[in-house]
Amino acid sequence: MSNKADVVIVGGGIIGCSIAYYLAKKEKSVIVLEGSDHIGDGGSSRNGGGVRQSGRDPRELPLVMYGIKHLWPKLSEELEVDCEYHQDGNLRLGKTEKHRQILEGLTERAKKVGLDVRMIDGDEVRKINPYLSEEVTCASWCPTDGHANPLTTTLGYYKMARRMGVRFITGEKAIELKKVKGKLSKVVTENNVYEGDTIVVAAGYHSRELVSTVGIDIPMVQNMIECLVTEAEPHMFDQMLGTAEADFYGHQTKHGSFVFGGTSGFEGVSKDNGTPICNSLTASCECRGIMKYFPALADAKIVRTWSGWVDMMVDGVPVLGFVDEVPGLVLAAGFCGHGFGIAPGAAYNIAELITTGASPVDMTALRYDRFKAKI
Amino acid sequence: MKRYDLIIVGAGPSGLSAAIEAAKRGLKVVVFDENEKPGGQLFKQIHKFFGSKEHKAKIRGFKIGEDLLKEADSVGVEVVLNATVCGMYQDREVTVRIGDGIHHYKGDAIIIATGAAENMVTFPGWTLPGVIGAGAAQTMMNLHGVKPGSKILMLGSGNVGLVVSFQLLQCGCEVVALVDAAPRVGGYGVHAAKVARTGVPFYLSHTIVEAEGEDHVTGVTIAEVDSSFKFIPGTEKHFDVDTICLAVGLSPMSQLLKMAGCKMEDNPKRGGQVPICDEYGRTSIPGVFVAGDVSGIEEASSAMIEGRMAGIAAAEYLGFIEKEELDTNLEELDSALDGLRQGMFAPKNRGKIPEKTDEGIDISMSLLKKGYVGDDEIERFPGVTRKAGIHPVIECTQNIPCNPCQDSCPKKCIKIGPNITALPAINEDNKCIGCGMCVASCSGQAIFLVDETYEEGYASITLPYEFLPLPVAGQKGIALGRDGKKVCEAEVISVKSAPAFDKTHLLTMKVPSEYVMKARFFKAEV
Amino acid sequence: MAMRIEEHPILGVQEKGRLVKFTFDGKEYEGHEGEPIAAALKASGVMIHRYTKKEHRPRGIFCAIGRCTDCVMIVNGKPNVRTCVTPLEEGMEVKTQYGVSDKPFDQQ
Amino acid sequence: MHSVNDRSRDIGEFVPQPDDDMLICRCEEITKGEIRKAVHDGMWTLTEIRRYLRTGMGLCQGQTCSKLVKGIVARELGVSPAELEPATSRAPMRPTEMRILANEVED
Repeated sequence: MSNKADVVIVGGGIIGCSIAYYLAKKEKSVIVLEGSDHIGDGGSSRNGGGVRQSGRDPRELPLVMYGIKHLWPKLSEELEVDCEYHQDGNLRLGKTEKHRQILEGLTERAKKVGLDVRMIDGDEVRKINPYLSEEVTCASWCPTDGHANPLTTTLGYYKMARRMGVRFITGEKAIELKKVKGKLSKVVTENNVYEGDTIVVAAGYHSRELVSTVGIDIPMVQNMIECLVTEAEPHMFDQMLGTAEADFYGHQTKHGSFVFGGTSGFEGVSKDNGTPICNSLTASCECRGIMKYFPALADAKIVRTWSGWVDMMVDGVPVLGFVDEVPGLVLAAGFCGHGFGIAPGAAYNIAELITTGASPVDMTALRYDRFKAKI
Repeated sequence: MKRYDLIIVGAGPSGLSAAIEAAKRGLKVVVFDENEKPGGQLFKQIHKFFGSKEHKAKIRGFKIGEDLLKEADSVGVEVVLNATVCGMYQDREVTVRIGDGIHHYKGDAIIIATGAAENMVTFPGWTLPGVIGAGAAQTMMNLHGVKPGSKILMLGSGNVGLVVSFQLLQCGCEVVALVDAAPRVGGYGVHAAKVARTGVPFYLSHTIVEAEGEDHVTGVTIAEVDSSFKFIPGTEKHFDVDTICLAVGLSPMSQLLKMAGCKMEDNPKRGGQVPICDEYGRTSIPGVFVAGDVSGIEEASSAMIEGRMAGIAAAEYLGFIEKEELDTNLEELDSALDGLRQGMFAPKNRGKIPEKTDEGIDISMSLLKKGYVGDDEIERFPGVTRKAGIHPVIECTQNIPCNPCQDSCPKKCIKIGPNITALPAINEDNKCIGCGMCVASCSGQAIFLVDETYEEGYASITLPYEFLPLPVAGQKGIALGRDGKKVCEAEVISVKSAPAFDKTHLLTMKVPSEYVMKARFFKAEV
Repeated sequence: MAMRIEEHPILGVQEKGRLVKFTFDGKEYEGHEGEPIAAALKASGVMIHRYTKKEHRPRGIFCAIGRCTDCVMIVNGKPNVRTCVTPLEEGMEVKTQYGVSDKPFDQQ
Repeated sequence: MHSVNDRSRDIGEFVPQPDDDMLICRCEEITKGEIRKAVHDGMWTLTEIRRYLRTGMGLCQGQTCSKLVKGIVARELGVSPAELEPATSRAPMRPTEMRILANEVED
């Protein structure tokens, strides 16, 4: 089988799979190379499932708004899988004055970009979600936010792209990019060489090491974040939840289980033994955090905890689009742990950019050439 | 954070054995077990163990468990029960749920001895209430004193299926059939024979077509399968049962090791996903050891030796003993383990079909296909002899690692020799005094005392009997053959019980002389 | 209580906790304190512990050692309690579990 | 492991089988047919099957079905079960109430 295609995508997570899908719809030939043994094995399968606009940086907000308006509503139908997309709003909760200030700042910035989001008080919060504790005094409320199932969505993109002829190869770790006559066209893996007119690097934190082989440095680090899930519980609420200080976030799934992500404060310094293994302190810390907001969940049983690496950019938003210095290279990485909800919008726009040279949403602010010293 | 020299997960045979050896060498040891009672599967194993003295042969499993616990206690091992190890993390840390709290502990060394979980098979109706694992049956009857059902079909003829079938009979359940898709009985022939002689029919090359019942099991249909395990139409057989018991193998419970990042492999010979480890249980993570079924499915006797090895290896790893001591200790244990891993059922012989015993005698095909040695086959084995007066008849026909019978005879009438898998033979030079010690000591319940000239026209047969109610002298009933079918009328002459027999009663019955080599079980007339 | 083993040929008469009363789906039952709820139910002939969420099929004891979680029921109002490893206490309210609720599906 | 696995390799068409409605994952009530279909939809690893269908994600966390699922997927792909990756395992080993997990005890 030929190792050449119009586009070679490095990274088989939701970003890689969804770009492949939208490119295949435009009748491009695509090869996706995934270094691990599984499709969507990184953050794509390990996140909390938020499909959120509120709380985002204005530079990336238009992309997720585009996705929520044009792509998410019909995604289950399109991918022939239940993405479990719910658009029942997002409550970002606060308990203290400091929280209120954080939330008000986020809300003001999002309003300027045209998002329907507003501050509400504790009583209104409990009208929307009666299970929240009295400690909650304020929240930002974005009714058009929601959540979905990251597992079925990621694998749904993969399934449909594969059905349309995209060649996916797992266990094929890219180790080097190679220019030919000044233009990037080759991806060297541990076993093979692949060629494409365009090379998309959507490999999360691994992107940094890979693009360094063509002299590009993406300013990112990796953080370990952790999630947990409960047994199925009777239905309680449909909103996506978060907190001002992002100490936990989550929702109740269609299955009835609650998926929560959270932090313990050790995220930036986690050791890597290759598994990745959770920190022994995090799940307990998350539970304490959740119970302060949701006392009713005290008896819900945790059945599973897991962790994943987040590709944290220096300025908190992903790096997207062509790189002038390396013709043929497209970056789609650094989603900073909130790459799931934005994936359809970002992927669609990148596919448009590759196929037409322009995208419906202006992604200039997310380009690689944005990185400048602070003074 | 609280730290121990050695943390052991699992208080079963291997975990407790490891704890004892390590504590004896000065380590501060804690053992966590999620169960309410320690001992792992030992407390469900009420039969006498095989092996030789060093393997605690002829002692019942639960008694071995009690002894291990006592020994662990005497050497200062801390055993924490109702303590679920929830996770194993980096730097040899475990989180343990005890009561309503989570505790964090670190061990300079950790031994994972979590044992095994049961495999399952699927068939229509397999999720109905009444379809249970063999382990569930054991737990219900032997730990909780509740019968798992009234009429039961057992699927699986490995040692677990055979042993549990016998236990079901012991607690008063009816076992309507013992079924296995394989063409041959998988477990020890002696275990099969003691089930078959009570009248349980064996259906080899058969499996379950369907469990019947709307809300719970009310019946089951089995059918014969061909060599590619496809049903042969027209061979269906129906049984009215309320319980179907599944004994189709075990898989190592190695999740904690995987979680912690140990290098694992899928090894069908070891029963599934196991850590990659050396013969003394050292895994890919320094200081993390394994012992028992978690590193490969065997049985409790070898698990105890593996546990001892891992405990000693951990002691050496932490500098409590020198390398020389380690080597000497391990050498002894190696030979003990080697002794168990011999014979027809040794791990190395799995999947092979022996045709002859080590002595060159043709294997009983009836035993493999029907669960009992045929009347026409039995006399070719060296333990089976005929003569006037009382003498033992040892119906031990496969090379298994076991020799308590040899030691039990005060007159040295039974010889096995240094190779404990050799078939027991009768030493014709010495005279049997009819004490019955061999009958009670045989873990396989395969020894009978026969007096061919008991009375004019009558012979007496003494057989091991572990059921209630205990028949009494003078009671009339019927004698069953090895196949569990009626042979003749029989009358109980005596029932002897003694502490030395350890709950195996010696039932002596009188049968017409011509049935002396056929009658092997007594059934009271009802 | 025909399912109880009064005397076992090897284990003898097993020690049990005192007899206590509990309810199963509102009806009064008796069992030994400290034995698993599942053992007390089994001794009383109860086979069905719950009905599954999707297919509404009955389930009961399967592994009896707390691993398979098939025997879960609503105990004292809490769903998904593994009855095979939860000790019986006096006055416990045990209910059949329908999905994750104590209400039959047609009332949910 | 990381062995190259080209997901466009031909594994043949999905052919219905009489026992496709057999329940395999008891907790999540996933059938053999669903698992076999998922393989033909490209879910070639146990991890992908689990994430796609929820096999082994229920209360028991795959303690009962993982070996069964492995056998079905291997047969469908025409490989030996040992070639498929081992089931994942995640803490906590048994379902644990949030209030208990939250209650860390010093001793």
